[in-house]
Amino acid sequence: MYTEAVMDHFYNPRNAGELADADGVGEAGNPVCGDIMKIYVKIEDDRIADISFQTFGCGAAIATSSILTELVKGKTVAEAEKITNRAVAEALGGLPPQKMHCSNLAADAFHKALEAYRQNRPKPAPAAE
Amino acid sequence: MYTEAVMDHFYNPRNAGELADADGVGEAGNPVCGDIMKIYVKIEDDRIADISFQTFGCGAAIATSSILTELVKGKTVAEAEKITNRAVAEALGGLPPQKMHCSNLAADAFHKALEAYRQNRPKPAPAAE
Amino acid sequence: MERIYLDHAATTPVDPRVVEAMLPYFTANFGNPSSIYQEGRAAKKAIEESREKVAEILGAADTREIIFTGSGSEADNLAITGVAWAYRKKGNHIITSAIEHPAVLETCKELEKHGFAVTYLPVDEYGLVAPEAVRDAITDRTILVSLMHANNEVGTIQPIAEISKIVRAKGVLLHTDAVQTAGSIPLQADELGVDLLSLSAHKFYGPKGVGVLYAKKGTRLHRLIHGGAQEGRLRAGTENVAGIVGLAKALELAAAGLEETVPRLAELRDYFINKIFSRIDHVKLNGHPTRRLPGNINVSFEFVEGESILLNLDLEGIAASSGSACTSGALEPSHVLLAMGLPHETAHGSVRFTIGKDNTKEQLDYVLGVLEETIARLRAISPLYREQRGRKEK
Amino acid sequence: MERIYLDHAATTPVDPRVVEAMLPYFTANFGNPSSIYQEGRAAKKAIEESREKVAEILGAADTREIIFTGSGSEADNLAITGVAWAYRKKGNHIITSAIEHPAVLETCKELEKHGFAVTYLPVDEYGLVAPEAVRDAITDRTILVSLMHANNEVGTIQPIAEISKIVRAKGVLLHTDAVQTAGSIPLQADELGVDLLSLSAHKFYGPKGVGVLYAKKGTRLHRLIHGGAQEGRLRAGTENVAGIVGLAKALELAAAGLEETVPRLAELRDYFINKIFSRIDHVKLNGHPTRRLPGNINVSFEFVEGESILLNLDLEGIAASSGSACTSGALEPSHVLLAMGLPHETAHGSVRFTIGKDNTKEQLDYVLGVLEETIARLRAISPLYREQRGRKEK
Ligand SMILES: Cc1ncc(COP(=O)(O)O)c(C=O)c1O
Ligand SMILES: Cc1ncc(COP(=O)(O)O)c(C=O)c1O
Repeated sequence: MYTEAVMDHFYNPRNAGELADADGVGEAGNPVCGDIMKIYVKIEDDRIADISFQTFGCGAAIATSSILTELVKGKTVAEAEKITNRAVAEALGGLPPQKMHCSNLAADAFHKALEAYRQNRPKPAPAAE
Repeated sequence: MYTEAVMDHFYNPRNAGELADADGVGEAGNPVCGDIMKIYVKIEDDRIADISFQTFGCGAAIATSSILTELVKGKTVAEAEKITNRAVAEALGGLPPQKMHCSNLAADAFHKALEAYRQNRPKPAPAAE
Repeated sequence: MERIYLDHAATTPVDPRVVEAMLPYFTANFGNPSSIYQEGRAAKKAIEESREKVAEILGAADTREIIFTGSGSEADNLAITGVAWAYRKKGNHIITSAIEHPAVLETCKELEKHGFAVTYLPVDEYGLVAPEAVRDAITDRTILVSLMHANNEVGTIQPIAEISKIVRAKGVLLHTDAVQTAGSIPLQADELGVDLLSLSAHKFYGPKGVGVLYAKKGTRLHRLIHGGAQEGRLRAGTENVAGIVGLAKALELAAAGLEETVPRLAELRDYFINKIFSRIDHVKLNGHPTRRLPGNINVSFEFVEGESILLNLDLEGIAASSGSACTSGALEPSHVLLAMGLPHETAHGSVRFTIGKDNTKEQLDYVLGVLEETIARLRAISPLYREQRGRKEK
Repeated sequence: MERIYLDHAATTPVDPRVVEAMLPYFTANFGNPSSIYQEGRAAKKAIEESREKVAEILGAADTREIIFTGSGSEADNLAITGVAWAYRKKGNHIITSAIEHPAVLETCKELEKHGFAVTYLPVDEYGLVAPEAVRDAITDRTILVSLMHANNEVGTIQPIAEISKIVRAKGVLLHTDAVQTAGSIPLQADELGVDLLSLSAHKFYGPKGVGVLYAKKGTRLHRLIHGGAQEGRLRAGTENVAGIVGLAKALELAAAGLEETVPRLAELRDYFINKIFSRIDHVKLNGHPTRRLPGNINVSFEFVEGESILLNLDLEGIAASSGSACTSGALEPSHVLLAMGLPHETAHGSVRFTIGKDNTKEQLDYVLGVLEETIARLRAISPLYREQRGRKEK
């Protein structure tokens, strides 16, 4: 059913937990559907300095959250932002078809976390002319 | 499916064949249904002195014909006449339900043979008063 | 690592004695039961002896009341569609419940497309149908009530005998899906007062792909699979002789063992439930506390999702099942749990353990340890649990 | 006494290699294919590998075109009812032939009760359907043509590929009941040009109670057995895993052996037919002289009835079958023989011998001897033979 990569990330999730001093938090899914993903980001020098996740959901949901954190950690925001749910699934060697929609929301949560970060941070001073 | 008695009479039919000098011949069934029985009787002193059968039909048809000849042979006509298809089936230890109707016609053929005998024989002189 | 199988409601291994009984019918006694020669008669005899066994165990009055089918689902379909079409002139109304197996529910949905009206009775929080609700639902167009004997997910046993009195008083036929009870608890069609009853061999250590519909004498049935004259013209197709022999043998073994297995499994079940509650917080028992199948444990672990629990258990050598949508590829979690009033998120976190005759207390103790760790691990990464922790702690 | 089995069209013994392949799925690998844990995944894998094998052998383009059923009859029912309801809006007309298996004929009769119109095409004296007759029967309401690939009684092989061209040109679906050809002669769904094709494992040394419906991608089907989502939602019920594995293994073995068995059986068949004709008078060969299944011999012995021949053969250790009414408990003799124009009495005297892969020439020689004696014995007590003897003697 699941690839080895999925099982590895499910069983040994990377970067799980809360991030106390997160610059942005994003959430996707809802408990009615059985999947909620929360992504915490810490941004330094326009890079994903730290990232973590919390997930309520099936094995695929946990694995996609976990691998997403690995995929974007250390990248520039601009680069990291390009990540899609499809890319996450591919990084895991694929997901069962019925899991592609409901459980593959980590990139959505991540994008929301970046959005929250932008909302939160003090507007940069206008550059001197 | 069939009792041992049926199989015995099927495999070793008694009194099979034509009776050259029969006093009566009776036939029941028809080839469309797959069963024809022909009974030949020879009557002496109001008794079934000899009897034989010819049968086109299934195992049950052959067995009922065969046992009928045994059941009535030697009996008085009055006694033999009482035989029914049911009695024939019982003498064989029973027949499968679907065989009770179509293949159990030996008594009918026998009754017809007796009828033919009565038609054939010269009317007895009326008793003196 | 030795696997621990705790999903006996899903299926069971075939008992070696059952395999033994089946084997000759693949090779030495392979005849077609419709054939009149020796090989055929031997096969026919095997089927008829199996039918007698099953009839006797189920308390049938006549062997012709036993119809062998290709599965429990087919038996359910045959019962419901069969009665529906046979009694179409009498009425077009069928009553069932919201927690039936899909084999019943989907069959009813199909009949709705053909002009039948179906009432889906609700259940209470324990999964019980109220006998009065059955009474109130019956109209003069009602031809059939179909209610399962015990539910496959939560194990709740319905008061079928009580419901039977109501249904029969109104001259309506009663079908019960006894797929979960056959071989698990005593089961007598006459005592239950049902006209039709379905069962499936693979739930009681028999082979997959063979079931039975009991149909009381006088119950008219329209067949589902048309063709040859097999099974009293009620189910066409060359009989699965080995499967039928296996079903009868398995039912015989199960029936003989009931006196011993029922109390033993119930004790293991209660032990397991109590231990879960004492070791893990935020747990809910689904189903009825006492009117439940001896081997059934169904619990919801809040803040975690069922499939992830199962995956984790599987990695530790344990097989169990869940009412989570994710385990079935469905969009919604278990229709049974939702009908019992569980919120979606709690339904998603349900896990079902069903104990079988070969499970031991030692196995359950091992499972409890793994389960405790699993729930803790998954809650540690759950965003829902964190939020709750402050509010209510054990 | 060693038995000589010559009724392979009725059923076949399961090949020991097939039993071997099935055994693990009763015990060690007993999981429910719908379960997500290891035991379930192993069972699922076994089914999907079987599906791949079957798809490849039948020339299917996609494994999803293979639907496992509980028998050949169920496959026929699913094909015909499934298409009928799925295409009800397009039309209500179905074309079939007078010599189909009851699984097809009775299903069509059932649909007639539900507003479908069915044309039963006649056959010629050899059992062949005329392609032009199919063309002429098609109307703009026609949704399905169902014609068997080879007849189970007389072995006549229909020109399905030729008929396919006509049917497809009209945009109508084509189903073929290939229960008698699967495993007996080369069979490629794509070459035949059919949209649906049924087969049954027990006709080619596989287990009873499992069949296949091939349904070409794009063919809409309404399911027959409702419930769970098994078999692509087209056939509910826990899969008969062992049976499915057995079916695939048996089909694989059969396909691998065809090159050798087809000519060998055809030679034995022709030898047997020729010997019958040279040793027994008043005999008629039923079916086509050349377009017939390699193992099929169907002859009518005039003036005697089939069941009595079979009983006699059985007593001498030989298993064969007959189109006589008496062998099936029916009132009429074989509908196939009557449709081919045989008089009732000739149909009653028909005997079918179907040779299998393990039969030998020595066995056939023994059978010929017994047959000659049997016919002589039964004719000696037949009132019909006596009448004829004077007229025509050999
Ligand atoms: C041509 C044909 N179609 C269908 C069937 C039905 O197959 P099954 O007996 O597996 O249901 C048979 C054999 O019985 C057959 O010979
Ligand atoms: C209550 C109930 N009914 C019907 C069925 C269907 O039985 P089968 O899978 O043999 O078709 C099952 C099990 O799958 C069940 O648990």
